[in-house]
Amino acid sequence: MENDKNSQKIVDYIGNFARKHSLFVLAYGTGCGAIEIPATMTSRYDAERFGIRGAATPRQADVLLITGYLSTKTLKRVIRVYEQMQEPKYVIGFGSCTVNGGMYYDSYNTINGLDQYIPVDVYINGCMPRPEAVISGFVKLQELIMAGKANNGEKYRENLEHYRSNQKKIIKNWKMPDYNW
Amino acid sequence: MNIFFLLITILFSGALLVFLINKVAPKIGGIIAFATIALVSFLFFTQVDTGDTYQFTLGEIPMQFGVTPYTYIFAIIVLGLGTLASLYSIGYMQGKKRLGYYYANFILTVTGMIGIIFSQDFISFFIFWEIMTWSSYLLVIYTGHKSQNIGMKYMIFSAIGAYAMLTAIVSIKANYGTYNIADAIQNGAFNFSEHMYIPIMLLIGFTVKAALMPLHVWAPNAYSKSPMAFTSIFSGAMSKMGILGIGLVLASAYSYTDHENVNYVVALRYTLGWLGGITAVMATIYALIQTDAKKLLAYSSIAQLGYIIVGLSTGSELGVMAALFLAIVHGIFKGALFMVVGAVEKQVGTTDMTKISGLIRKMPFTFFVALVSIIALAGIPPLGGFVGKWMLYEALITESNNYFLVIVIFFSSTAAFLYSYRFLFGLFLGQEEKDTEHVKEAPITMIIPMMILAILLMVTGAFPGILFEPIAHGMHYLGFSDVNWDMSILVNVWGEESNMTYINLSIGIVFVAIFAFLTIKGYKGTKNVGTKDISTGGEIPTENENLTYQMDFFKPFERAAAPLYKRSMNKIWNDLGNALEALTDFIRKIYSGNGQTYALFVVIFLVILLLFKDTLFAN
Amino acid sequence: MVREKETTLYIGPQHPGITGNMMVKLKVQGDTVVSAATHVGYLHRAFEKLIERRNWIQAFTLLCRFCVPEPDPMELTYARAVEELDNREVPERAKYIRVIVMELARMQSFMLWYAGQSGSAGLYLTPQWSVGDRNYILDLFEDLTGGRIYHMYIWPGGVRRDLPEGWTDKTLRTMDYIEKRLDEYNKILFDNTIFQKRAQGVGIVPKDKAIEWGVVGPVLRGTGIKSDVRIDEPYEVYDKIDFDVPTQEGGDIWARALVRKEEVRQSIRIIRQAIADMPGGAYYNKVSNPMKWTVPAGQAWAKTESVRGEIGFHVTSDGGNKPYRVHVKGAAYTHGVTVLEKILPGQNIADVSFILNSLGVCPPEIER
Amino acid sequence: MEDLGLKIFGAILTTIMAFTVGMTYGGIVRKLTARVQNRYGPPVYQNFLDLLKLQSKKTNIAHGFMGHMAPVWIIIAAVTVLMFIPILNGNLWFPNLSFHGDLIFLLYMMVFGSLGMALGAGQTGNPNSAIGVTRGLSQMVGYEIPFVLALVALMIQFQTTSVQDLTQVQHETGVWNAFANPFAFLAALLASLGMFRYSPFDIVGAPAELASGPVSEFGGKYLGTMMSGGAVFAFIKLTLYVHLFFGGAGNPDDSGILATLAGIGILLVKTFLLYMIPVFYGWINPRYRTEQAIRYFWGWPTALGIVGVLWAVFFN
Amino acid sequence: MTDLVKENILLNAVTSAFKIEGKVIRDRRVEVHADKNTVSSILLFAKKQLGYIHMNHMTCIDWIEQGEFELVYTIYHPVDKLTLFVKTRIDREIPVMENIDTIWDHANTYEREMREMFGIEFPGLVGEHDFILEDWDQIPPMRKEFDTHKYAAETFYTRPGREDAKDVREELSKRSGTVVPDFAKKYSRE
Repeated sequence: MENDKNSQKIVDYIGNFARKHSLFVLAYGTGCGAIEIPATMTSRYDAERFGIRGAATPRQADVLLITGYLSTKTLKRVIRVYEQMQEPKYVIGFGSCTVNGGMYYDSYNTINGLDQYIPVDVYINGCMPRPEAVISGFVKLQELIMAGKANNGEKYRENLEHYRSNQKKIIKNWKMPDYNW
Repeated sequence: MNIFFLLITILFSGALLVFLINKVAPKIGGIIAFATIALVSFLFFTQVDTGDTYQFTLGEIPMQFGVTPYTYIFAIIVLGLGTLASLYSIGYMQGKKRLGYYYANFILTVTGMIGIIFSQDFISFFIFWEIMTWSSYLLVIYTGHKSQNIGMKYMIFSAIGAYAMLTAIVSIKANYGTYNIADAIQNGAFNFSEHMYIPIMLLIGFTVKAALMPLHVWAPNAYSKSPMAFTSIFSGAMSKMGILGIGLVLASAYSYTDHENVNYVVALRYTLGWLGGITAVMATIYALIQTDAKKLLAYSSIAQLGYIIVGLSTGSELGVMAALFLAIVHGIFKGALFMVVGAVEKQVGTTDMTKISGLIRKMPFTFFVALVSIIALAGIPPLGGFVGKWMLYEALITESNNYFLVIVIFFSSTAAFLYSYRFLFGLFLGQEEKDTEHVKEAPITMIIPMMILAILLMVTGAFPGILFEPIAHGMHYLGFSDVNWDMSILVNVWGEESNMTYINLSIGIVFVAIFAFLTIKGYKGTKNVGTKDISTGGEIPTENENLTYQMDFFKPFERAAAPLYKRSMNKIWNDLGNALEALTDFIRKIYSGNGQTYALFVVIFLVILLLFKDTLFAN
Repeated sequence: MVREKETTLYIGPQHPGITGNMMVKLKVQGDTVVSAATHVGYLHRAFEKLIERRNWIQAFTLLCRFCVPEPDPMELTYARAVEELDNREVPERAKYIRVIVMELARMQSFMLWYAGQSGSAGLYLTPQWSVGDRNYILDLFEDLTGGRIYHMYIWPGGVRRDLPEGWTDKTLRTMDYIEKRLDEYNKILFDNTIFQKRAQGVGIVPKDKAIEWGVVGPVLRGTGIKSDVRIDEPYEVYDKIDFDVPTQEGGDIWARALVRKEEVRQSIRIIRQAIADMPGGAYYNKVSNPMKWTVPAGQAWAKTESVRGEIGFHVTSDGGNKPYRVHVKGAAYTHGVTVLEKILPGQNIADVSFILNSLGVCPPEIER
Repeated sequence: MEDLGLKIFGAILTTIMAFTVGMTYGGIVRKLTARVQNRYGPPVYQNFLDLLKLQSKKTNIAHGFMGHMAPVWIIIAAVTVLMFIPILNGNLWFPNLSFHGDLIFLLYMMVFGSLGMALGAGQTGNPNSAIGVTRGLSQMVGYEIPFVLALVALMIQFQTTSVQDLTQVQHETGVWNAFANPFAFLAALLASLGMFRYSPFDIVGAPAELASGPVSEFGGKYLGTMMSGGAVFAFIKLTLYVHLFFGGAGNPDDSGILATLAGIGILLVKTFLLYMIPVFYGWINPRYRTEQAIRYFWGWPTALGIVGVLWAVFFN
Repeated sequence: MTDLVKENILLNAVTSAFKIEGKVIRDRRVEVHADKNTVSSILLFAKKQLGYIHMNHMTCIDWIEQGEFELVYTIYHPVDKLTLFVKTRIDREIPVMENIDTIWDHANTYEREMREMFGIEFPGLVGEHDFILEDWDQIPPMRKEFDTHKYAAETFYTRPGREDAKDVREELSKRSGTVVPDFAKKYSRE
């Protein structure tokens, strides 16, 4: 599918506009970065201005915030949750440890480099990123959505084998049910 | 030969034939039973007109058969449901034992009910009443020893009812010199001027069958323990025999009572109304804590009968009409629901809702029938159940001064949503588990009657006038003044209406539009997934973990309504129930505990009454 | 396999009601919990293993990440353990600064607890207020240390830098503001009868079992037992400061809430006193080259009162430039597993998240 | 046929209006809530964006036929009920079908949607959904009692069961039913707190307890459709209350464009003010447990309702 | 400093009852060294007789060179405010230790963690084997011989450019072209 701005139909434009301004963030604090999420959502920073609000279950969510390092145990849950989300879906990697392991680069239980396992739209670096950084990350995501470039859900589905092989390298006992897709 | 005799003879000989043929070819027993009842229905609806009568004498007692417009209403229920239930029995009883016993008693029960409808004198009425009781008792204990106790309880209560009825009949003869029902009414047997006990005794007799509190104790177990194919007419049609009697007595009381005695009637109305209301509430809140689908439906039946009695007790046109309409519709949907449970029992092997779940994909047609029936049961538009409920409420609000009864009924019917959902969820929704993987849809002979009933519910919702017509005739017969009815418009006395055509139209249009929209839109991206693919917080449940919420379904409600469960119910049920249980035990010590002795006992009692009627009931 | 009778309900790891990335697996019958099992490990970063690969000072970057809602007590406890091993004196001024930092940390953590507690009860107004107001305390931290959440400010031998100019005034102003706001919070949450109805008699930690189960901190004080490391084993300058340790009877959520409500007032009182009494002088007993610093062999056990209760560090040194073994015991270690599993059965599903918040279960503290 | 055309036009117009108003009210509430919480808040039209986004999701999951049907049922119930309530008293533009259904019908029709939702939620097999549904149904038994008491009080006081007639009575006498029978009004008002499901009665989808309850498994177009249904329902409840207790809106004698617009304006003002009551109450209250919520409704609201019925019987 | 009266009384009480070594570390801290078989009786004695009803902590230290695990039980007296350490050493090759979760319920958690992290077996310990880790098939990770860096490098994807033990200042100065000042150099790694 072409994703040039020129080839976007008016429907896509409207759809992207709505998607951009309505980002439901899955309530999943995977790591310590979750501590800045309340601050981002509440009065001083107020992410709801941008249409960002929480969603309780993956079915309703658009954005998966990986708030920091992922332990292998959490990775398994994250994959499951990510696969239960509905397209278009976005992933924001939050904090340096999602980029390259950060200070946990030598830990036996945390992954280094989130995008090997699930596609990441935006990385926000810092440890931990301030609410301003979080919001700027979201704004970046909004720009990508508007440009029609945030289609990682499809990418994941198309390159499922690649991601699966990477995931299976880490998760030793792959007991995932096969109804995931 | 007279048509009435012909019908009764066909039924009796059908019963005999089924019983005998069972030794030779057990498989065709069901077909014969179905054929018999179907033939009788056909003959009845084509050959019999209301007003036909036939008189004859049995010994010295003059007897009369006939069909009044009023009993015609009940004939519809009995024959319609009887035919479908016998068809359903073919599939349901397949592979079970003692088929001859079952079908013979099944036909006999229908015979009893038809006989009751035909009877225009008290003697034949009572005889058929006893045939009905007796054969149904034999079916309650069909499953064997476990149900003996339950059957006993049923019998004891039936006996109480029978004695009360018999006493009333004999004293009618003694005081008014007639066995003829119409004559007795004309002579003012029910007019509360003197012998007030006569209508009350009769009512006691009838309320036992109609399972009105406090005489309902037998019902939950008897309904749930008999074969489901039978329960569908047991609850759907046979309980209506009680309603038939109550309606007759009450209507006569309203019509023939003098002004000076009207207070008694009012008191009776209030008593019956509140008893009906309390029955409805209590049975409802007990229905919603049941885990067995059969028992849930059994309690629900009691509650629904409570509404009908409330309707009758209003004594107003709309109220009685609502009651009779509800009686028919209840017959339809409760018959269908018991058939649904029977299908589930047959296919899965249990009806314990904590053990089964997620049958919707396995048994889609059964689910459809259950859904339609439950919507009717809950009184949600646009099905037949709503029509009845609507008229009942309007009657209570517009034509009775009993405003708080409205609230009681409303409470009960709102709480009915709870058990309705429990029923649907317990059997059909929730997780699809491995242990029900082998389940298939019920056989076609079971599906057809259920489907017919479901369609009937929709038709009665769209065109309630179909049923209003016979009901209106019946009410004219009972002495109610001109009854307003329209094919598909419900009107109350204040002139407000609910137009079923518009309601159906609106629902239909929106349904088509939205369903099409949802189905077409994003068709490619829409996926149907299994019930294991749910968000469990990212965890993957292991196989032995139970993800269906089944135990103590309405715990919060139970907690909120704890006083209702504790105080009143414990007092009324336990004291009464235990006392009656004790009575059961006591009587069992005296008698051997089977139906024959009971029959003998009733006959002896009858003989004694007849012999000593002059001394006992002399003026 | 036979299907279980009770319904399994996963509270977490992805669940709005969980207090971090952990999972409480409930078996429920009706809406009553029959049994509960805590599952942790979703946040396991192997800190204790990693610290063995870092030298004594580098460990601080990891330490503060032990428990996100309240990183400072971790630093302080570790610093005190190392100081004990190294026999390092701490200047008086640093002790006062540490007390202020600790109490500020307690306050910001209280704000978070407050948000969680009222949020899990379904009141969404006060969480917004308190998390918003928490930013003012974080601003103070930012002025002082340069970081909002992770400070790495307390070092063995003192604190990393002196108070910035005007910081004390700003702190006092913030205290005044927050004190005023606390009254408003109380009106909304603690005076609310619905909250009282929800909280009273729910999640009871029995008094006779409390100490045996290893309950500490406000939870223990909520059962009526006066136990506070700041009083029992005064560290820094807590023995020179006048403050009360509130206790409540009952052991339920309400008692714990009242204890915390009073505690934050005491924190303000402590901060005001500490600022008033603060001596001048050095703030840091310097380690000459922290990167090459060795600590004498030995073992030390230090404990500190955090907002959730006692935090203990067991630090072992083999005389090298890296810690030989650091073992952390947070309050949630017992609260989140043993106590939770013991008090959840019999409770309502509606109260699970409520109890989790009230016990102050913080999963990274359990698995580290 | 001209009449039919007008009717269809009126029906479509009503639906669009109800949807727009419901969604906008939701947006305004979000904004106001944000302001109370010391925030700037999302734009007023945020709900429309959310809806648009949900409808433009590319993949959707249904857990079977009932899951697919649940939103349909909700919309059916919403639109059907909407058709049967008078939007403006006696106005020619929006008569819809308001003469062909009365209060009892409306009460039952409103349950239709809940039942569909419940069935859809049930089929997903998520225990949270089932628990949410049981809570919702239990709570419904709670608030329906005072609500029906209030309605019965009105019906017997004015000897009519039609919403249209009740409005007309208020228009003629000039006395709002809220003052004609204050007890019934209070009972209905307290019951409305449960009906709108704001705190402390938001036990159905209590996030911290049940994820999001019945809608846990619904996303994309299904959730979006449900949202639209919910918006229409909010408008319905408000309009119904306004017509029952606040004298309704619109002038039955004048169906000119100006009068109609004025009527709509009055309706909007009244409904908005009414909507603020549960919202205000919700801002400052935590959530009840289910049994506490039910007990609450069976306490004072029911007592008030009974007084209302007695008032209607004895003082009129 | 106080004269450590209470501490010495405690030390005497424990050492004389069990004939074991011990010492007063400082005020409020007393440690005793026990044989692994007597630990549970010491703990029970301390809990029942001396009133050390609160168990603060329980830890394990891997002394790989001696081939031993050292277990430290930290128990606390809420009235006397004394802390008693009961230390014992067990063989690294046969890591079996008595289960004490009958004495303190929450010891269960510590023991499950130790079982997982050090591979110490506690006979009679209930609870799932996977406590923190999931499907772990290597040697228990907290043992000293387990090299976490090597394991991580082998298992996880490493983003190019990431190298261990680099000097941040030098890297920064290389990138920005500035010179590292002298005062900063003395804090550099080597």
